[in-house]
Amino acid sequence: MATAVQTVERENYLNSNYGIKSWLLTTDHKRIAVLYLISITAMFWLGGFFAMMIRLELLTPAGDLVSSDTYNKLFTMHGIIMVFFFLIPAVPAVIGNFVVPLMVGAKDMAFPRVNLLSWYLYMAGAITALTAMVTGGVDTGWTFYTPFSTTYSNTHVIGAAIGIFIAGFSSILTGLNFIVTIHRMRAPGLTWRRLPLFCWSNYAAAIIMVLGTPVIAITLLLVALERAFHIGIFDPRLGGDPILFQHLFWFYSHPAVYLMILPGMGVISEIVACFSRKRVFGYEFVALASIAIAVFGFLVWAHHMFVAGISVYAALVFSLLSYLVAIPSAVKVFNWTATMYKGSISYNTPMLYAFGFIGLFTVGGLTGIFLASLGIDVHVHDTYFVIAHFHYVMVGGGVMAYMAGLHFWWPKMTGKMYPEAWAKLSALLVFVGFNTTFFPQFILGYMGSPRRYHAYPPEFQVLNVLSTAGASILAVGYVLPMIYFVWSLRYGKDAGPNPWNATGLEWMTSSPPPTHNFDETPVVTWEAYDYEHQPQEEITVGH
Amino acid sequence: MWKNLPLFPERASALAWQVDGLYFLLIAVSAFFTLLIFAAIFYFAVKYRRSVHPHAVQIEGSLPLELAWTLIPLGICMILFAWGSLIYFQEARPPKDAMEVYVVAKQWMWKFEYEDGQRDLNQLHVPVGRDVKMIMSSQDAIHSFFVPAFRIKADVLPGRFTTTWFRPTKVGTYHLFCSQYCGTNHSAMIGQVIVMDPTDYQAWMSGGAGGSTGTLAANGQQLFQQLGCATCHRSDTQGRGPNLVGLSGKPVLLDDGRTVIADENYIRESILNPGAKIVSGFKPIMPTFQGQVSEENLMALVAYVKSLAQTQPKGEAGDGSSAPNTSKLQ
Amino acid sequence: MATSDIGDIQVAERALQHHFADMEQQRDTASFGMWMFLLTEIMFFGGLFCAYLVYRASYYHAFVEGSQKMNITLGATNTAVLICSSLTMALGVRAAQMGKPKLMVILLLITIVFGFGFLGIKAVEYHEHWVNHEFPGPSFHFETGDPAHPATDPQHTEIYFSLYWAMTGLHALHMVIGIGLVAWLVIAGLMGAYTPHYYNPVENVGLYWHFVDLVWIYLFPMLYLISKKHGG
Amino acid sequence: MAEHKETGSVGHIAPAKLYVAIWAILTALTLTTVLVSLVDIGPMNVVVALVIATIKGTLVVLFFMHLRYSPKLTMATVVAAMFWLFLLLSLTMTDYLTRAWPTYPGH
Repeated sequence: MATAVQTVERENYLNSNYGIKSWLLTTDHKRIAVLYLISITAMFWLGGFFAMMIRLELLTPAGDLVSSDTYNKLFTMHGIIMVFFFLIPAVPAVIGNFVVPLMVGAKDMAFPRVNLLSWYLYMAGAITALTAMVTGGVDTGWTFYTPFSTTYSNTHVIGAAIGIFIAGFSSILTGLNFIVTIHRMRAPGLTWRRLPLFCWSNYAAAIIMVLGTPVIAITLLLVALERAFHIGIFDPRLGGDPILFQHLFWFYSHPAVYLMILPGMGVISEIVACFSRKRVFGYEFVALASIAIAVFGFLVWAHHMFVAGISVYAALVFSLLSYLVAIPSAVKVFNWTATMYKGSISYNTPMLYAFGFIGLFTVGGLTGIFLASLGIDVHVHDTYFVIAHFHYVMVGGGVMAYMAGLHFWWPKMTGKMYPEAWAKLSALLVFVGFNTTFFPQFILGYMGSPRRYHAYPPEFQVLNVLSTAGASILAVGYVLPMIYFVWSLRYGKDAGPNPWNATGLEWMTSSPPPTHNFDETPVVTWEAYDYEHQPQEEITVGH
Repeated sequence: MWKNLPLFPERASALAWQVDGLYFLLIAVSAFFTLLIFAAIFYFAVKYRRSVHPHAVQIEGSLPLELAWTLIPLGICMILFAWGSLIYFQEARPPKDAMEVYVVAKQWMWKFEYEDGQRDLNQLHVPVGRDVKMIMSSQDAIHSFFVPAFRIKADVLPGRFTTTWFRPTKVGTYHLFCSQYCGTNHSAMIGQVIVMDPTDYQAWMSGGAGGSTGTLAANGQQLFQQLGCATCHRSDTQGRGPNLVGLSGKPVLLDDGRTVIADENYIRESILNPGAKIVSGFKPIMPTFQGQVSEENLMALVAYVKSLAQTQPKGEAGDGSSAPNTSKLQ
Repeated sequence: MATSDIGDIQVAERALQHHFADMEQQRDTASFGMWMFLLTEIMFFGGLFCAYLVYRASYYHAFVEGSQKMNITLGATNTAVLICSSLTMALGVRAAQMGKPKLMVILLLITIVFGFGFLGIKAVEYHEHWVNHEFPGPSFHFETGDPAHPATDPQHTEIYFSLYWAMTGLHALHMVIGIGLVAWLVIAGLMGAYTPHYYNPVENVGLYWHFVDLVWIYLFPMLYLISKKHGG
Repeated sequence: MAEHKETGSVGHIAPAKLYVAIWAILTALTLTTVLVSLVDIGPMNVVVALVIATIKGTLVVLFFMHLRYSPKLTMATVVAAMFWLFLLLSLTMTDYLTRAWPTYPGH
């Protein structure tokens, strides 16, 4: 299948139409994915810049690089941008948007105009939040805890809250579109049991988007109202309960971390199968584990509040439920590993990222068990232990998977191959840099170094220096792909429709795909990951 | 090098070893599974690399395996849950006879008030080996009382009391951090916990740094008179308000049929917001003291009402001056 | 499909978007999408319901006293108005299904009138509360109006009013949006956009309208009918 | 495409009489709930009010919103909404309702 190198440029979604208007008014899911790719990348660099500033400040124990107010704004903006404007939309809105309709054999998402509206809402939210940041910043932390955010902060909390509120609707509409698309737009013969796992995991993530996001939207709206009019819903001076805010906030924001990781898990399932030339081990269990994570994810939120003053009995219930959500994640990791057993494994860049993902996610997941444990959580809550755990899952997991997916589908999106050697180097740098940055933070956290500290006692310095050193390696690891991806657009080799010799409907159309995806609607008669019947061919490009 | 790179905070409380014990177990479990996964990936990736293993063997899955790696982790998790919860229960239940310290957190400092009227700023002095219960409240944003060497942490909330406790086991000076982000100088909201020999502690206590004007409960009693509380809350059954003697820690029947325990938070709420929970048989006539008593005065009042519990009718005279004479109430 | 004139089918074909196989798929998809959207709306109001439940459980007296300031007559009238509007909306959708565009337009116009009626009555209530300082914020002031029973817990009654304004305000905002959507249907209906083969927008706006009615069905007892007994 | 069979009846046309009957029931129930609220029957006031509201809501959803004639998927959506709302409310209340439960002092 990967043989025909096209000599005449075929009409595809990129060259079918030109001009800025053809992009800004497009309803083609592939073009919208590209719009998201550009805007999300910009947000990633901005959030990354704030992260570097934070790490530089923490080189020395004294707060000498920036003032404490600036530092507080830096970590707040890093959090808001990375969580709400990068991690949540990254895999679903870029890769999912591009690939899911192709995977289910549809011509487009169920609601193409709603899809475009999602992007505009995302941009409107981002611009609102950025305006708040540029005109003075926000210093509440991305968690907006009341009553600090409603009463004591003197910064642009309302602007940031409204920005997230708007972006929330982008997320809601994206999730809605995924659910309806996967239910209603599947090609004939593509039953649920034949559905690629990436679709399953996006479906699970969409459940969280649809059911969780409205709650944080109304919560942040209440924060904005409380701040503007002092209506007293969360302010204890007016009789309100600040813990209610935390309940409502984490009702969304805990499932949201599953929303960030689930689509990434789907990416890993695709890649592990493809580069092991095997059907995913225990397909049904991996698929159902996605749904289980999405559902159980809603039952555990108060483990963020064990020391917040909730009742002892509620803490017990939430601790127990928190352990349960670890199980489906473990099931996934074991199944990916088992998929490699007796496979035929090649070390292409996406697979290297997938190795990294499985390893780092394992560490991230297991340290989550520490935090679910009431006895340990009391000590490490709000310390660098939590920071390290969170970044292991979100950066070691989520961003690794995003990079893996980008490398895997880049040939499909652009029709071009990137330089494999550079890509492997960057994967290695990311892995090494990431561990050097965040592993020391586990130790820091257990030693008791609290998070969100602008200055810290000198005994924590060695580990902080190590962490900052790692962050600079990590930064190089992220800059490289940016360069060679752009380079590949012009100088990359043609990819052909199926450079990895992978299964899945998206590889059966040309690269880049035509605007209508498929010349005729495919009829599916085979199982997902049918590598047994896929012609065994050497991978012809990308060495 | 290692001197600058410690891996654990000091263990200076009775609880520290328990938390560390569970921590070690968790590390062992995590290390086992991490190594298992890493080793398996590495082994498969090398053994089944395409150049030596060009044809994959298709394996669909295995129900016994799926069950095994669902149920075994689940079992381990339940053990960890039980152990972690046992530790948490100890953390959540302060011993009855603990010495009490009242804490007011505000941006960005810690104020401590001891039972016998001493006051401290950002430094908490405690005797080694004694149970200490912290009764904490915030004047502004949420703060968090975190002593890594004791392995304890509890958020300090505005508008209500939260509590935590510890028993220091080692003389020394330890970090006290605010671990809940609270604004500009959050990272400067660091104090010290100074654990002293009991004799040193006595000396420090009687050395009487400024501000000691009688015990906390006695101050509270004074306020109780000044604010006119005593006119209604009499120690007989004739008062327009409930009799407070022996109240603290006991269940109270409310007019809507519910029963609440008269803990610090209940007493606090009844002062600031008397209409919220009305004792059965009384009328909602008490005015609110919201905005009229400072956080410190509130704590003195609470300490006083709590001290009334120790003077049961049979006259178990408490410890000297802190035991109020109930006849004064009339 | 029933027999219809050629024109209807042409309208329907123009309305078929390129990525759907047929009208049936398009209609099912649109309807499912609307239900999913309503699901998100339920969770959106859900955050407020949660706050209501927590504070009502904690500050029952305060909520009782607040609810006694509600004008039950106006509230009940408004409930009836909304139920009537739901009836005309349902009949309007039915008219669209049966291919009676004129009847549909008339019924939708009546729905709009009911919608404005609801907002008008709500405005009267809002005005009453505003004049009585029953609006949360610095100027909030609460008296039971009965010297024998002074307000026991005015601070938490303010929370009751915060939730009252937030919930009914958000509901009223949904009503305004709903009226706008129905007006859009009326215009499109006059231009002959809908036929028995293509009436997705009518159906979906109908769902939205009934949903807004549904929210009020719960808001009415929660805010107006807590207890008539003084002090609980 | 994949699930067309079950969705054939979205376009069901209900008789106008049914709608009017539902309207009459809803109006009657509104009147009932107001009248009941004027009588003090203790904690049952809340129960009655919520039961009536739920009956009214169910009627609206089943008939005005055509849920009765809708595919299973739509019903699943409604059930999911109810279930998640229940999760939000009940798990939050596990905290608030047990706050007052005593934690007896140790030792």
